[in-house]
Amino acid sequence: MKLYEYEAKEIVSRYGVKVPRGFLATSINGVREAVEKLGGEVVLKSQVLAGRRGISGGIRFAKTLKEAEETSSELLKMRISGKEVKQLLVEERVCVDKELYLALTIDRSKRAFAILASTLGGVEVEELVRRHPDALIKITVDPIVGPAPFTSRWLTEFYNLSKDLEHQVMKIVDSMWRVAVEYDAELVEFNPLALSCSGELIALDAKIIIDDNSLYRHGRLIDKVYRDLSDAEAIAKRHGLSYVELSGNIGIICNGAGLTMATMDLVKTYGGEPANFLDIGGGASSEQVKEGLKLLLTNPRVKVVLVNVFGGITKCDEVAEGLISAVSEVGSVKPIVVRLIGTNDSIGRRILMEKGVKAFSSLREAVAVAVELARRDPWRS
Amino acid sequence: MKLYEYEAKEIVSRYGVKVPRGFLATSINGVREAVEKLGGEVVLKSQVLAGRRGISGGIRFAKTLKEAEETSSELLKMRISGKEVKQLLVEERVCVDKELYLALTIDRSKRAFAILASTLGGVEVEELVRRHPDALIKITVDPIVGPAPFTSRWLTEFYNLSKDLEHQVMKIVDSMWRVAVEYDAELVEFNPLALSCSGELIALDAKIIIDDNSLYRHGRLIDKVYRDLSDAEAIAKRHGLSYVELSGNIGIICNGAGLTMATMDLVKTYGGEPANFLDIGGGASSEQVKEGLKLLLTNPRVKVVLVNVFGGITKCDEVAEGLISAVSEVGSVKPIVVRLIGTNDSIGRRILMEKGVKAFSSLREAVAVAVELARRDPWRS
Amino acid sequence: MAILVDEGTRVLVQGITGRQGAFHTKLMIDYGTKVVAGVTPGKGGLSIHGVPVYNSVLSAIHKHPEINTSIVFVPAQYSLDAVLEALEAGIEVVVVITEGIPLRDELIIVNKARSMDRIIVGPNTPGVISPGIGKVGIMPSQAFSRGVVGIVSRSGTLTYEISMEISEAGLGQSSVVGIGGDPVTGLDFVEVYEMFINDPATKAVVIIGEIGGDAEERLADYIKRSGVEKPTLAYIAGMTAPPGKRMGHAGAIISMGLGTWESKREALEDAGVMVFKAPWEISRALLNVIQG
Amino acid sequence: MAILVDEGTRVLVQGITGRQGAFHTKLMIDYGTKVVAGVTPGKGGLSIHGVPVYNSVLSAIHKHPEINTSIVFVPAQYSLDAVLEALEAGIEVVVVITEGIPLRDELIIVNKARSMDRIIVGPNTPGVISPGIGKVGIMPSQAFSRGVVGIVSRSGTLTYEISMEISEAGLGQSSVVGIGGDPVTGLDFVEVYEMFINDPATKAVVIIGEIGGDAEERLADYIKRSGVEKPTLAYIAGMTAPPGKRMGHAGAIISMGLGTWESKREALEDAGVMVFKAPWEISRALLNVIQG
Repeated sequence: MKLYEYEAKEIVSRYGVKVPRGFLATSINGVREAVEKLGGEVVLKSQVLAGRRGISGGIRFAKTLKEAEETSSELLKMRISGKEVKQLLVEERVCVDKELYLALTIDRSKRAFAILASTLGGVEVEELVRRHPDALIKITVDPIVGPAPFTSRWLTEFYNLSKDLEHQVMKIVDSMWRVAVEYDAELVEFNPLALSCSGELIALDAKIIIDDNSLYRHGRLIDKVYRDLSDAEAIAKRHGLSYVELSGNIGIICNGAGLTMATMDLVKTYGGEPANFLDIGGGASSEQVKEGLKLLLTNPRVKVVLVNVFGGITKCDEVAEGLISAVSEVGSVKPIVVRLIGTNDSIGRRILMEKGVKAFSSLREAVAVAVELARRDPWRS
Repeated sequence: MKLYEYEAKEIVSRYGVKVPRGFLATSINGVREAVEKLGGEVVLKSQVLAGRRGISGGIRFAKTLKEAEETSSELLKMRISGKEVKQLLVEERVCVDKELYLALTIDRSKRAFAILASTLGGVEVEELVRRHPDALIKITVDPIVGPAPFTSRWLTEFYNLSKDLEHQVMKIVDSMWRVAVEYDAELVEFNPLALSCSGELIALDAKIIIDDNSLYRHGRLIDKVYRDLSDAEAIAKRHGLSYVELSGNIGIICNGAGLTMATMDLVKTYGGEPANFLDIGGGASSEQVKEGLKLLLTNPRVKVVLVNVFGGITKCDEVAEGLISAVSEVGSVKPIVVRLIGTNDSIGRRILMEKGVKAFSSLREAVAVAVELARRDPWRS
Repeated sequence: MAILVDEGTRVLVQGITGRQGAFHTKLMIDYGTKVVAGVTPGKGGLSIHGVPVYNSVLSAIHKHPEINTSIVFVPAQYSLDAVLEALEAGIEVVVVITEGIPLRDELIIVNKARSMDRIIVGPNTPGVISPGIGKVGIMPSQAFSRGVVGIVSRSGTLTYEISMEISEAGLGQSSVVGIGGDPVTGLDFVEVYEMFINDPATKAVVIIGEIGGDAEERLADYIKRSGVEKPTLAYIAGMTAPPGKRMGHAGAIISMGLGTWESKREALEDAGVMVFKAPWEISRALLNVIQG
Repeated sequence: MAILVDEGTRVLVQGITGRQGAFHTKLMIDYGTKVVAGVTPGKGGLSIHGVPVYNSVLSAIHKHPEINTSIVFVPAQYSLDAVLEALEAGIEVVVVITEGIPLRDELIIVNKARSMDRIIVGPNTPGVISPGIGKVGIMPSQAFSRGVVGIVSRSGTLTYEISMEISEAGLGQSSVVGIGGDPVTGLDFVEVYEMFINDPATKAVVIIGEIGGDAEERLADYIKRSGVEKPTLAYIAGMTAPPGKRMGHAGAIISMGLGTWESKREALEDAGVMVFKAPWEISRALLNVIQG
């Protein structure tokens, strides 16, 4: 679960990391109050859980109160990566000497947390990793000790900072580690971490991602899980379904993450466009299947639904029951292509056949038919 | 560094381990006050840093105030393993159902801390380990997690306690671990850990040994290092010498722990009795050598001193200088047998020769001569 | 021959009294697996499908010292404890079925097992099956048949899908190992692949990967460096997955621009591995490779 | 051939500007060891006996990627950091001379190195010498000469004593390894012994043990189980040491009734190792064993 920038900053500043002075505002009035309190030039930062806020114009500077009001009124009407901007973080503008990148994340191959740092702060991390791997350094964190003192020596050298900043670097790295441990964060990132003109290291941006699997031990955070989900995502989550929206028109329901991805890929390979990823998981009930299918049937962009279930723990008859009840509840006429195989597949097929739905046993055929159906002109078929 | 029982109990009770109510007393008056506060039957426990207090009669029960006064007056005149009894821990007597053994210590071969438990509480641990290995269980502690919940399940089963005590067991084990981590303890031991008649687990005795190498990070403890040392041990420690008193009459000075032990062993093998272990360490100064030798020359039990130095970082001329000045400062006439070899040995031998001391280069000869000298009747030689 | 699960495998089921644990205990026994004991704290003394239940792994091992493998069904929040218990009791192979274990807990158990030279399969794995010999896992037996193809996978149902095709093609599997869908796993592709390389019963290896992380890239690197020559085929799921989104598995996410389908395909092909775009192409290609 | 230190050894000295570090850097260079760089934080840019000093292991390795071994002289309270730094920088063998490192710190570095498949020699060790080839340690070179006897020891000067006798007997040493005098060490007797068994230049192995712990007993157990046949001789110090007292070395203490001289002697003799009561008996016995 991603935290908002202002939440992440609130947490890390409690752990001793310096951040710019700032206030959260949800209205022009709020912005005005914040600007008055801060005085001087400000930064207006859209609070949305999406990357590329800067490039999308979601982060703006304002020299005067008037400018701040005008700009924030624009921002509060914006959408960034499809998300409405409802909150702005109004911050003092910091005089910056140098912008750095600093993150604490999981190094999968070393099976450990690692500090990731780059001299190119403010650049998208994807670009850093792919285009400037030489400007990156990775330092493993010992799980018992946390970041050892050498970590700050290395970073200070690597960043080419003066030696008297070593102590500040150590404090920041140590804070990141404590945040990661105490919040079960899988990412704590400062991009950029700025060296201010007055020689302080300040986190201009902060990002924290909490490990979803750990949320049960973080009571206060668990309520936040749903807040940034679309309606469909929230419904899916509530029913224990894994759901990701995509941009195509072929709805996909499968059991198992790998099979679901493979089905999406096959749709694409056969010339179609998947509308979503929807994994009902192992041993899904007919209720879960019903709710999953309803999501897709009620999505106006979905033209055809492709169901691909390999029964194991999941029983094909349960799946068939769920499909039938979803269709009857929604009253949809969208075509549904079903491929059922494995546990109780003959019962499942019979149930479907009774409602006039033919279930394939061949995945290839099912995919081909679904893609073909999606391609037809709706006004002609 | 060993802590006194009362100190160990104070620490562990701060971490939530139950101990009997009790007060420290250094006089009969103190004992009287304690008994009055406690009421009822008491236990009088001599506070000395030596094992086998029970067998030596250092732990006594008293039913009445009068009995307590009489007994404590005896105890306060006692010596246990050569140590004067100056303090008594006066405790309420606990009604005991079962006596168990529980310790947290280093498992060298696993390179980890381990819980050690036995159903035979109150027995000397040496005897447990050697005679009743089947009544022992060892459970490794993960350094990141600490004792995992299964630890208390295992212990409760192994101790054959009722399942509702699992929580108490977990709390104790967890406390031991926290004490070990926060105090750099190499041993935290409860022997016995009692199951009281009212169903509580109570540490009747508690022992903590702090890792000497960690004392620099435990400001408050470091002052205690000297308090239980003999005068000679304190002097040695202050000069950076490793010194252990033994019962023989041949004083031994060497450089290096292994060589010192080997020299002791050779003395014994040749029929002599070592009076001590004294390791001047690597690269000792003539000052250190002098102080070391003075310790032995002023020890009335020492009849002969055997010096065995293999020069490496240690320089034989420095050693020779130190020996000469010790003899002249103390004005001793005790025979000193010297074996010098290695760095600057010829200079060292010359220095000694000028004072009429012949230095051997053969270890075997030196040992033989020292043992022979110690054997001579002092009234005849 | 087979890897990880063989004739000597003696299984302890941790969390045997739970719905999943009890259900799969039955299926494992039906498949011929030697399930000798189960553990659920507080439920000692029960019997599940004829398997005695103990309160702790300690007492189970005490009564059944032949146990060498455990399968863990306990809920995510107790898995750390359960796996530490299995390791402390000396169990050599611990198959962790449980999904949703916190990452920090996984890091602890996975590193601990490695430092003790023990094996964790998973977490979040369907387990291991050596067709005709036994299974320590939850996969539907009917998709598998005894044969010559070794399969190592990050997925569940997709593996059944591909295995079934291979079974139908008459080739069958020597062993099928799910390494698990989480970002951090006990065994990785390289280690299982090495086992297959050393297993004479395995004539070819199928890798079933997915986006996220660099497990496939590391395998490619290993194959290149070691120059092993067993025919190796791969299918990678997630060609159409968008960056920054978790695709069902905790580990299936393209983050920081790493772990894309394209990067995995390139790395594997560069190492001489045949990468296919449809699951059903694998069995055909295997027939060519194995039968010439 | 030699173990741990050979012709390919390239050394980094951590704590090179300290009194001990600087002194032994000179002695190592004089002995022919390839000391390529040193590190003392804050002292980068200096040169010690011609060896360039860096602020961090990172920058030292960056300039001298050939470094594969480090020797640590930093004070006990900074050793944890120094060793973690060496490991993170990828150094393969870390020889920790420092005495007095807290036990908890030792447990951390020693376990970490093992899980990374790296080697820590020590802590509290005189180091390693492969006579005629190089030394990464503080032992007086004159006690050693190139030869056929492998020595592994928990002690310093006692090792020089016995080595000198062996040198004087004309046999010399292949390599001499101090595993360190602390209760917990990176390499233990078994691991070094195994290296000697696999080293064709080593014709016989001498074990120099002492009371405390069970390192000697574990070696005896290993020798018994593996049935190796290289002639093995031992000397154990501390026959007359009383229980419960530390004899100089942090590890040399008989506690809980474990680690007595008698227990070690019995275990080793039971495994077919000749145990001697005087250091000088070793070289004579070696002559018999090696020259027949």
